[in-house]
Amino acid sequence: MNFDFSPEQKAFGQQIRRLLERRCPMTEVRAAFADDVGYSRTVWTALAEAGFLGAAIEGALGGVGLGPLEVCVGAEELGRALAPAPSLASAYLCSEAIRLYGDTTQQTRWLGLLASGDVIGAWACDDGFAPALDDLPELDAGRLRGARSMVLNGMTGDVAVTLARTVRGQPVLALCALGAPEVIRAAAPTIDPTRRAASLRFEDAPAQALGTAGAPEYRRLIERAAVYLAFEQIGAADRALEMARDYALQRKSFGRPIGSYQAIKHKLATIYAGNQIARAHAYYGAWALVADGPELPLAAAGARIAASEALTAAAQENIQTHGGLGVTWDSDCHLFYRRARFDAHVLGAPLAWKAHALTALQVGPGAG
Amino acid sequence: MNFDFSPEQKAFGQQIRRLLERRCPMTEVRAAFADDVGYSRTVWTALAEAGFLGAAIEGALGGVGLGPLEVCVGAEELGRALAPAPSLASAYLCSEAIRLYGDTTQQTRWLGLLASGDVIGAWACDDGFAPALDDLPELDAGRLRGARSMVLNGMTGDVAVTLARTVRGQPVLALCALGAPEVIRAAAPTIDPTRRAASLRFEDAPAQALGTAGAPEYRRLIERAAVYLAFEQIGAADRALEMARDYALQRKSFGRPIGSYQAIKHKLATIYAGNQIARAHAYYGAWALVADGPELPLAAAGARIAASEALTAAAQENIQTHGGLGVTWDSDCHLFYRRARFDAHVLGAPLAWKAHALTALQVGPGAG
Amino acid sequence: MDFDDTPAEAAFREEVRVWLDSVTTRLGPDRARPTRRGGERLALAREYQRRRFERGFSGMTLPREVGGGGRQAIHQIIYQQEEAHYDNFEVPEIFGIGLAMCLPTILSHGDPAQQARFVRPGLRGDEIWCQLFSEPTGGSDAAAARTAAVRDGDQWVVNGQKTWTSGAHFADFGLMTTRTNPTAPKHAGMTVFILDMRAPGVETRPIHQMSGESDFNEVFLTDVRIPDAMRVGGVDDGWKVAIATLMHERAGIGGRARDLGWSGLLRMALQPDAHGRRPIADPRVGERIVDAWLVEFGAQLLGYRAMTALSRGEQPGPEQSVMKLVKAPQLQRNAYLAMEMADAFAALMPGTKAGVWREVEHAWTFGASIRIAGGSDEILRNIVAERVLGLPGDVRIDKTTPFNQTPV
Amino acid sequence: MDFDDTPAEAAFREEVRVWLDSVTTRLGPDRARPTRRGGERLALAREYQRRRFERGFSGMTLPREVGGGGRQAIHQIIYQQEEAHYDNFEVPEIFGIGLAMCLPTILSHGDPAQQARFVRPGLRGDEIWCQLFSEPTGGSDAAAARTAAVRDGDQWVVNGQKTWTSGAHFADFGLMTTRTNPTAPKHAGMTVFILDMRAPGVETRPIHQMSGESDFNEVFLTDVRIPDAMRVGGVDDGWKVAIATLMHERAGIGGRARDLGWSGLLRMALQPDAHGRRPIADPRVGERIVDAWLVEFGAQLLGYRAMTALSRGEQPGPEQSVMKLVKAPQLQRNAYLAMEMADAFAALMPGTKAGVWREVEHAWTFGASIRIAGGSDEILRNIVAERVLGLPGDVRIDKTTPFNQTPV
Repeated sequence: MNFDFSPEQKAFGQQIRRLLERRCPMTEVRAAFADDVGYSRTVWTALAEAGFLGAAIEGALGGVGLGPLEVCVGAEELGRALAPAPSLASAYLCSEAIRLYGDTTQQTRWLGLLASGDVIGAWACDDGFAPALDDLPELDAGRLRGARSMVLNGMTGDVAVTLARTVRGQPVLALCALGAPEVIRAAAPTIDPTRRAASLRFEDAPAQALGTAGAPEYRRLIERAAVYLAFEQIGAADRALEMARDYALQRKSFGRPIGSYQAIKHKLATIYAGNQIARAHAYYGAWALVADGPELPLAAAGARIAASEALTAAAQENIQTHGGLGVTWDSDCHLFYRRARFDAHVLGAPLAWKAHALTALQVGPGAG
Repeated sequence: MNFDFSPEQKAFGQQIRRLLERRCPMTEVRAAFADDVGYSRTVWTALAEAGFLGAAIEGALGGVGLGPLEVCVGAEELGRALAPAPSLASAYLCSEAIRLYGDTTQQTRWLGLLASGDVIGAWACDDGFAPALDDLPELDAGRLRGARSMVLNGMTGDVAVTLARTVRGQPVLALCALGAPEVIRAAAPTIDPTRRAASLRFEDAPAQALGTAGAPEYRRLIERAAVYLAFEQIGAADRALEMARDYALQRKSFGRPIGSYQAIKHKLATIYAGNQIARAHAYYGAWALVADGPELPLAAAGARIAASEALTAAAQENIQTHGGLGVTWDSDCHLFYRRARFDAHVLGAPLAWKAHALTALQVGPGAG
Repeated sequence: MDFDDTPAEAAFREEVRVWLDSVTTRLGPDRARPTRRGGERLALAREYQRRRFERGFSGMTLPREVGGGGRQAIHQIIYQQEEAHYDNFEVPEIFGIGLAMCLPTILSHGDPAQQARFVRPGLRGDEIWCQLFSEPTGGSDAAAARTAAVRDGDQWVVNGQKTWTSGAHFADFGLMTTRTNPTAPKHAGMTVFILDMRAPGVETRPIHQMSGESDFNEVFLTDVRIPDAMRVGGVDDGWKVAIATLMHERAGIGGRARDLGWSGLLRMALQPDAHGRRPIADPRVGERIVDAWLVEFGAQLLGYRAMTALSRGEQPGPEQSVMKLVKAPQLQRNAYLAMEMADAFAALMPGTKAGVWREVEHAWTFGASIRIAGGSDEILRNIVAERVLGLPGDVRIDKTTPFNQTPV
Repeated sequence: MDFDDTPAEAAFREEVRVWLDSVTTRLGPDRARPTRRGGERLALAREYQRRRFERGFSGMTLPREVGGGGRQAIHQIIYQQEEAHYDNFEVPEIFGIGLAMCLPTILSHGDPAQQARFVRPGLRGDEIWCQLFSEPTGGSDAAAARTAAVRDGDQWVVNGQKTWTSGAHFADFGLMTTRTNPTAPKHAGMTVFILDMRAPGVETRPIHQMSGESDFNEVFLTDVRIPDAMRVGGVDDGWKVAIATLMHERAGIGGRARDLGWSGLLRMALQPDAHGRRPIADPRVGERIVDAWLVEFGAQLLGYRAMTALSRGEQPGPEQSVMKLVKAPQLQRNAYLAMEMADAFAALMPGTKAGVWREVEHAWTFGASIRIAGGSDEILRNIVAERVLGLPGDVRIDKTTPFNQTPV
């Protein structure tokens, strides 16, 4: 039984943590919150240099050649720091799509640039697990035509992956460079300004099919990203709990620390339990992601639902523990509160994932 | 604004309370729990004498000529005492069915005996709001043929009301005296031995249509009974909360009353809030029951769901507050725990009623 | 049992309606109110409040002799119910604290000179009041005031900081708790004053909430001089005065009719998406809407129970605390459900569903705030447990310890 | 990251399996165990336990010198995992308390004579142990023992009452807390003894639980004489001993694999009723099954985390407390959901669905019990808050007050 990361993987996580403690204080998060692009170039470059962006990409293609588990431990640290970094679409979705399903030319062209942070990947989130063909842009003869309303990193990204349909009505994954004049972008405000999106119109923009990937691969990518994102979520949930704990130790009411009242103690103990359960599911998701077998759908759902519930509860009760201070703009509480909702929704909301989980429980291999 | 019972109605409730305090201590409940019939004849007779069983029945027919609101305030006291009395099927369902939908002959024959407690009414609970015709016994030429698996008071009852179908496939309410040899009864164990049931086979048993009542009237009767039962439930919920409160005041742990710990204080405050919300819904149900208008379906659903949730929580956390003692046979806690589940299920379980409520929210008159 | 007015109540309701029709305009079906800003907003509110006063609808339950309406609490509620359908010039937001909390306190605990000076002008809308009790280190404990008032002849010199003060930036006067004896236990060393908000040394700064709005202020007090004549109640005897003020507060806080509720959620759930799918088709959504209704309508019914008591001239029970306790977290859950219905696209609501989003965002941020303001969930559970169920108070060391030795 | 045994662990697992095959029988797919009663039950259990001892699988983590297995905690877990598939003659129920709690305590805190007298016979299955800590007025506070032990020469005279004692009616010995100095603060006046359960004055009565079963006993002690040689640890120094015993307890309590879980619920949900309707068609039922899975499988995964620590020879974290905290209330919710699927007919389950009902009823009653036993929900939250999050302990007056002046 070795249900844990290896010492080397943990050390990698520690390295990312120290880097973010140095480069990504909350002032950096707030700066990104308010600026035009919604992310910190400093942080992004540092993450590239630390090998995080290329962790899962093999060395020959410009990556670091570690693996998905390193991405998981690193993601936890990004979440903990509330890092204003376009990690979700660029590292967990776009890079993974090209790495797993791109042809050699596509991999050679993009992966090194994605690993170095010189290129930011974007991802169209419009579609659920049963994409509606009518919604998809059409990919024909190397040109993409149509619209997407929810493209993560749509403004800042250099290359996007989206579902498209062929002229024969087949869903395929398409890869499209965003700098082309045939791509019309418009920023789409989000509920967490440290995670940005755009709506895109492709007016016969040059694009290619991503290998032979279609709807099943699209779904698989979402499931993988759900695990990576779950690690960001549990990192953020732990941080929110620590904020609440620290405040409860320091803040006095009626002559004693509010953390000495059972109302607060038990609230935070309950959050802790939820975070631990979420962490266990995330670890299992990480295992399933590497095993890449039939366990992934259920494991990803478990990781995603548990992490979303944990961060929702932690962010919400962190505010409650902070009292009046917690609802002010100057407090960091609301940054977690926003992130909690964004992350819980962006790849599909909890009710949708609970439906996925139920299906997997009925058809998939037994849970554990 | 007069959203309350009248002083006279409250006095009627107080009278029932005092009577039950005298005649129905928990020893009486436990005796019924263990005996053959599952109810206390003493209590039943006393309730008849106090005018509870005939409260809604007019004087000319042998009743007391008060009204449904008196039944409500009385029912709360029955619930509070966990009275081992066949009130639900006899007073809230069978009597009401005959009172509202029976012809004069039926009313004259039965209502006085039901009001005096000399006759116990039974009620077949097999059917939901959309009864399946195939399940119903057939009523043809004054004879009833078929089976019912869940007849409340099926063993002790003298007369039963059940849905049946005519030879033309119409659902009708049928009235059937149970003493006839063509009625074969078998006790059906329940999860609360102070509420008994039986399965019945009707082998061409003499029976009559209850006036012209069919499926809509059946539904209306269930909705009315849901309100009466909600009053029993809030009575029981308040009593369970008081038990927990009293124990929390008296029991010490780590040198102080367990009721001085916020874990217990806040738990009981939460129960109190739930009981109050349930009480408000039950009162609205009582109003709608008397108004007898289009508000009843939603009001009954609100009363039933809120009361079921309140008693479930109160009974469950009463055990928890009592600690080890709470899970023993000798403690009264489990009697409430059983009653909570029986009452929550017998007229249809919470999920079913939430579905009714949703329908009513969409089609009915605005809530309030 | 009925929901009807008594004949006298019905007559009063009609009186109110006729009068409202004569002085202001009925709102449209969306109940949207005109937005006004700055000086115009205050001037119109003062004007409307003066008319209310002249008609006897200001300070409804205060005695006629001091300028009040001389009526019962039920009349106040009927008045509010009716006025909710009209443009009220934001009088509740601007004058509410004075009318509901400060002026009644001055009437019960102020001296005759203070009553003569302040009650009538306050009721007439000439002067706006705010309440200066909360402090940065105080939290839920109104007795934790650290703002120091030191006697200097006929005056007091005040230094300290107040927070969460609504309307401080436009108020004329404030009712303020101070610490006058730091060596006494906390409840025995407080004194209450009337503060002239324009006195030198009073500085007001807005608090930015997470929603981006600023409904509250911090008030900094630096060597502010207050005449002893502005002291309300005895020296070091201010806790009694503060409690009287706070008794009026809780009734006023809670969800508002315009907050995202079950009917708004149902409306969203019936709205088809681009593919004609409606969220209501998912019974899990339906169940949550029913849960929202159970809480919201249940709380509304509890309100009717309180009104029934008022209508009989009785004191209502703990309904207000219970209503707030159940409604506040429900508002937060309602926001979550509204987002759930948008699935992934909830992330984009500020842009794509701007109209709906305003309502959802408010429920999301205000839902978090209202679980804290005016008695947090935790404080309310304590209140219910102690005052209603009779359970023991928390172990307290601060009641007997000298204030300046209590941990901060 | 994997769920595999290390090669050494795999070899041990194989060893265990081979041995089990040689001494007992593998259970069928329903994992039903033979039911045995009274003397036969105890005799077979003793026999099987003796074989475990001889093979070195009794007291797995205790030193070989005293008769234990001399292995690591991970071996104990592997052994339990494998034995779960076999008829174990109820050894865990009968000998578990002795093996896991009493004998390790005697080994760490008993004197050499006690160790020589008790450890080996206990491990070999010759003697059965019970634990006598809980008292009627004690609740969650193991230091609240009131059972008095008064010295009389070389003996102690014991009077009092213990409760919630598993196996007291068939145990040979019991480890017991007593009060030897009632004027000292509660933790400073306790002494622990080994009680001969057949000594005059020891009377055992079963406790009837709400389920109708009797898994526990009350033990009444009237002028029971215990030789001083049976004292474990110093006079008045028993808290230290008791704590050592309790440290072993929590690990052993919690849901069992056979409790109604998500898979049982799913099976019920897939079962069509007479009209061919399956509960799973209602997404509200499906959602609750997923919720049950999230908790149950999450707790199982937490167990793997603890095992990983053990496998490395490290101390596990607070996983056990968290597992119990989330699983116990879930079991109660699972029972409710099972009943919900039967709708109105849940009221008749004892008759109509006897097979299913046994499982549901157990979840319903045991779910309520397990939220209390072995660390209640409230105590576990305190433990997590204080030991893991570092929040302050509750305000305690009983730590310094003389025991006989502490409120009861």
